[in-house]
Amino acid sequence: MTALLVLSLLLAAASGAGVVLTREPRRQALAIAFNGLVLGLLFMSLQAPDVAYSEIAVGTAAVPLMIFGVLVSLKTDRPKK
Amino acid sequence: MKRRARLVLAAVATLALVPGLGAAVAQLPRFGAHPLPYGEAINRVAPVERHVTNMVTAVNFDYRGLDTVGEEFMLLTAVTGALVLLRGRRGESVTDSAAEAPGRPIPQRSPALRLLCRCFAPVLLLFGLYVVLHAQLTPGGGFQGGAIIGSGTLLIYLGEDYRIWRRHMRAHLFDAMEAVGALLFLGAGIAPMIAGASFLQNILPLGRTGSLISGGLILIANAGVALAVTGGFVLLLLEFLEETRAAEPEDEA
Amino acid sequence: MSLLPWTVALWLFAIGLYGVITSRHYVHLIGCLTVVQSSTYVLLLAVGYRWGAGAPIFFDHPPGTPAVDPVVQALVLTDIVVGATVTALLLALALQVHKRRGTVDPDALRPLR
Amino acid sequence: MTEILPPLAVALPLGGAALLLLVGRLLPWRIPDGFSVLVALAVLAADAAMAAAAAKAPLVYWFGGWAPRGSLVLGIGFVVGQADAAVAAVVALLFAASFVFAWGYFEDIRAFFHVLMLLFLAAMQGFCLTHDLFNLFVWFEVMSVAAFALTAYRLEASSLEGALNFTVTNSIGSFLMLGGIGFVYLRSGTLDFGALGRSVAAAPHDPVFACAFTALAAALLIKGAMVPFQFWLADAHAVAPSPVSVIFSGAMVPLGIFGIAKLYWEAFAPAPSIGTVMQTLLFAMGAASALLGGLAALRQRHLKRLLAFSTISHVGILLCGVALLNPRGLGGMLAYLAGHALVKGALFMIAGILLSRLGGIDEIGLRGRGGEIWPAGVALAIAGLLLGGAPVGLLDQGSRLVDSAADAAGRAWLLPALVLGTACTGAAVLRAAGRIFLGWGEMPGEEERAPSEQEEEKPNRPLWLMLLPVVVLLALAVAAAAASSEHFATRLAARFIAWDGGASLKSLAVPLPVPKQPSPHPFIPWLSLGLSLLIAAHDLGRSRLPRAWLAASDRALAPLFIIIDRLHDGVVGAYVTWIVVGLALFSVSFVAASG
Repeated sequence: MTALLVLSLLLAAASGAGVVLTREPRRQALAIAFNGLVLGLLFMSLQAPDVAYSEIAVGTAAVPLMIFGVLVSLKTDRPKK
Repeated sequence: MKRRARLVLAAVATLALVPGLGAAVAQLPRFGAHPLPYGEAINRVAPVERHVTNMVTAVNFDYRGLDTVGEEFMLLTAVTGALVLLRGRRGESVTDSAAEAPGRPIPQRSPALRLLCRCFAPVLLLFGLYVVLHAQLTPGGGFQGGAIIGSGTLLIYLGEDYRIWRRHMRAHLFDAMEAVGALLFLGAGIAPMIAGASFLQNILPLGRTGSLISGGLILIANAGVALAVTGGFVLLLLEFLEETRAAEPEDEA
Repeated sequence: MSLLPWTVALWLFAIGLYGVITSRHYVHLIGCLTVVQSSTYVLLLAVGYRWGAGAPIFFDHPPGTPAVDPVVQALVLTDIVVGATVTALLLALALQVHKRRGTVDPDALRPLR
Repeated sequence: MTEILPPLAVALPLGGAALLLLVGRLLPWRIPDGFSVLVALAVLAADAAMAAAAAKAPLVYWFGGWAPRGSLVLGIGFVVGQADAAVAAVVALLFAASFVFAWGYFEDIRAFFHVLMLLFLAAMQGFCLTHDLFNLFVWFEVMSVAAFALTAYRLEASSLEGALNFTVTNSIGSFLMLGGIGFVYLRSGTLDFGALGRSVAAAPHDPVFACAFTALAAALLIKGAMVPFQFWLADAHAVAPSPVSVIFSGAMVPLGIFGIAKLYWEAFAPAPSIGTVMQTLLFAMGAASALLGGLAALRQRHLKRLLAFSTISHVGILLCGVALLNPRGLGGMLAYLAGHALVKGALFMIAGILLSRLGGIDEIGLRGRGGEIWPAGVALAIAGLLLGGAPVGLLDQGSRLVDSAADAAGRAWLLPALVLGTACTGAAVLRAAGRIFLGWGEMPGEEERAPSEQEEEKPNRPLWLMLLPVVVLLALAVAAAAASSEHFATRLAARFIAWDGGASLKSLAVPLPVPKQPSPHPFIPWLSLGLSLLIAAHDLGRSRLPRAWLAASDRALAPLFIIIDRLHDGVVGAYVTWIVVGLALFSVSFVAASG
């Protein structure tokens, strides 16, 4: 097993746990973005560049952006009841 | 159930899972050294039969094209669902102009940032187009390219301001783009049936391997996906960002 | 050693579920779901891996060069779309729930009471 | 001509949805309604034509023209047996009825409701017809995503929370299914059911297949809402708009169980340990669901929530029919599935009539207020009698088939669960009918403490238009059960078992003849009907019963109801915990089955 593959697998395990254990949503969004990058690296080392691009576009850009949008809205929004 | 009770129950259940799962894991084939008949067959036949060099694209748009049809319509479903959920309260009327949050200052962009974004946005757009167009040759395709273009439009937001971004991002346009993309892909499926072939069966010339115009019907399917994904992603981002600006809810029950 | 990829996939599944079970904030819970889902990416791509093989793209290499399985990669692409769509829907739901109930603590939310 | 129908059943509603999305804003008000009805009817016609054409052999369609080369399957195939087409036709019929019922109700400027419903229909068609594991997942997921959005359509607090619970639990189901697909691919290197069946037959004792089956079956059982995966259902079905609940309860949940039948018979049947687990664990889950759903239904006052629990009970009977692993049980399941879809669809429509005409759904709150819409009350009572086991109609035929198959398989102990579950669901509906339309039952029992909510739907439709689909569905549920249809259902099942698995690789086994066999317990319908009338009468006549008896019976039953209520507490973390427990049950049974 190549060192890169082992390393990126371990990194993915750690950053996934990091996403779960980061309980504060704003910081978690950053953790998700980082996790997306790590997964992108892992997929590259698994010889799946197509998937790596998608994961980076979705996991690192689109999902954290949506989460940030929601978090901003949660903050500014005062419910009536 | 309280959180602690849930954890205890989940822990007990996980322990009970171990023997069965362990037996299966012990029998798993060795990583990276077991037969892959399906994938190998594709790697063998697709370059000859489809004149493409990216096998993932061949699988996505041709051999297992129906999965991608389902996938595109899944995106359509989710975007429509999110629109129902997010627009429900604001109503349709505000979607073409920026909603305002009273008392929210509009931050001024520094000229440097503006310049950076103005330079970078076209580059990203071009890169997205490149990724779309080279689907059959190199890594990438309609989905990846569409996602890049869709997210790239955010640079306008970052560099200019929200109003300008909204002015350029007409929701109707992207609605139509999404629907037309999906219809194009579906049409690529149905058109061969009219010609007497199967759904999504290639009836176009395949072109020369390695050229930009190769792969036959794959090109059309890919274009449909690119349109649908770009439209869908822009709409999603649009709606979520609109939420951050939405005025105080007045019309709630 | 060759068990590592399977272990990582199982680990991600388990830790994600742990997060879902214990979460106190719906947005956090949605983040944990993405971790559960990432375990399926890892599993599928690991299934299609082949020692010493390259990417299934014969642009620079001639066809016939050993390559990993392209089918699982196509499956994972669909999988990623599933992830993005479900996340978007969940976030929209959480946002609307907050507007109605004023909280996003999963333990405080009960439909019909 | 029939050979081009399989893709059309999916492509028609997909194209319709995309078209509506494109031009929906330009269309005058009722056109999307009419268009959707037409599309659903066209799909129904295609399904019916396929069911007729598949009598000799299943229709096999290869997308992209990628027919298998030898035993190597390169593309995706639809294999349409008679049973698949029949189930798809029931689904399409239910959609057509629901579109008629919802006529004018969803005056959405963009016809979003119709777009989502058509996508939902397309996904279910694909799910029924496909013969490829990953393609099954794709349609399963489109179905889920459409359902998530439709649940929350009303944007009320409770519907949003119900949708959240639904989305989280069912997404975990999807991820489990993907995991199962990973294991399948790892071991067999194929996704086609036929090829997969061959590779299971080559390694029938492989624990990796057991692991894959666990993940796939758990995903389908979450969708099928079986104990202990059932928690999300009551939350979601109670709060969705009634035309959507019609589809949820009538079609979506039963399809989860049909998916299990597909999975087993088309791929995993050669593995003995999987068969054992089906016959023990899944059978027990079905029986437990039949009982729990019935008891919980009896304890509800919110009519849609009541119906949701009764769905759990009926789908439990479906699962028992499948888990018997023989043509008679499966035939019973098919008949019961059709009957359930028709009757439950009609019931949710009646709930919708109450919502729009009386402005409420709470059984106690509506007591005696149903007089002006008495035809709906008659329909509710008829549907209640059918649920309670009246000896007419498809439900009766299905449950008798399942019972005789269970008896032949030495599992006669299913009978009490079957009778009690049936009786409780019937009694609950009859009680609601008596209370709302006749004003009986002024003294409520345990159900008074059940959760409820004020809710209404737009009163913009004439009563006859809403009653029309109800009458059609109920009439079909009774009339479709002619004397020959029992034989028809078992023959469908026998062909499903013998044919569908190998059809993609052109190997069709000879279907076993299923001998006619009189029901071993001819008294069942009368027993369960009598029991449900008795329970309903008891609950409605509480004010005339002796105090001491009421106190004693309440004290005896209250703990049971309280436990059921506590378990369905609406907390998503707990629901997910139960999913882990369900997986553990699978693991333990596999260890027991193999060791």
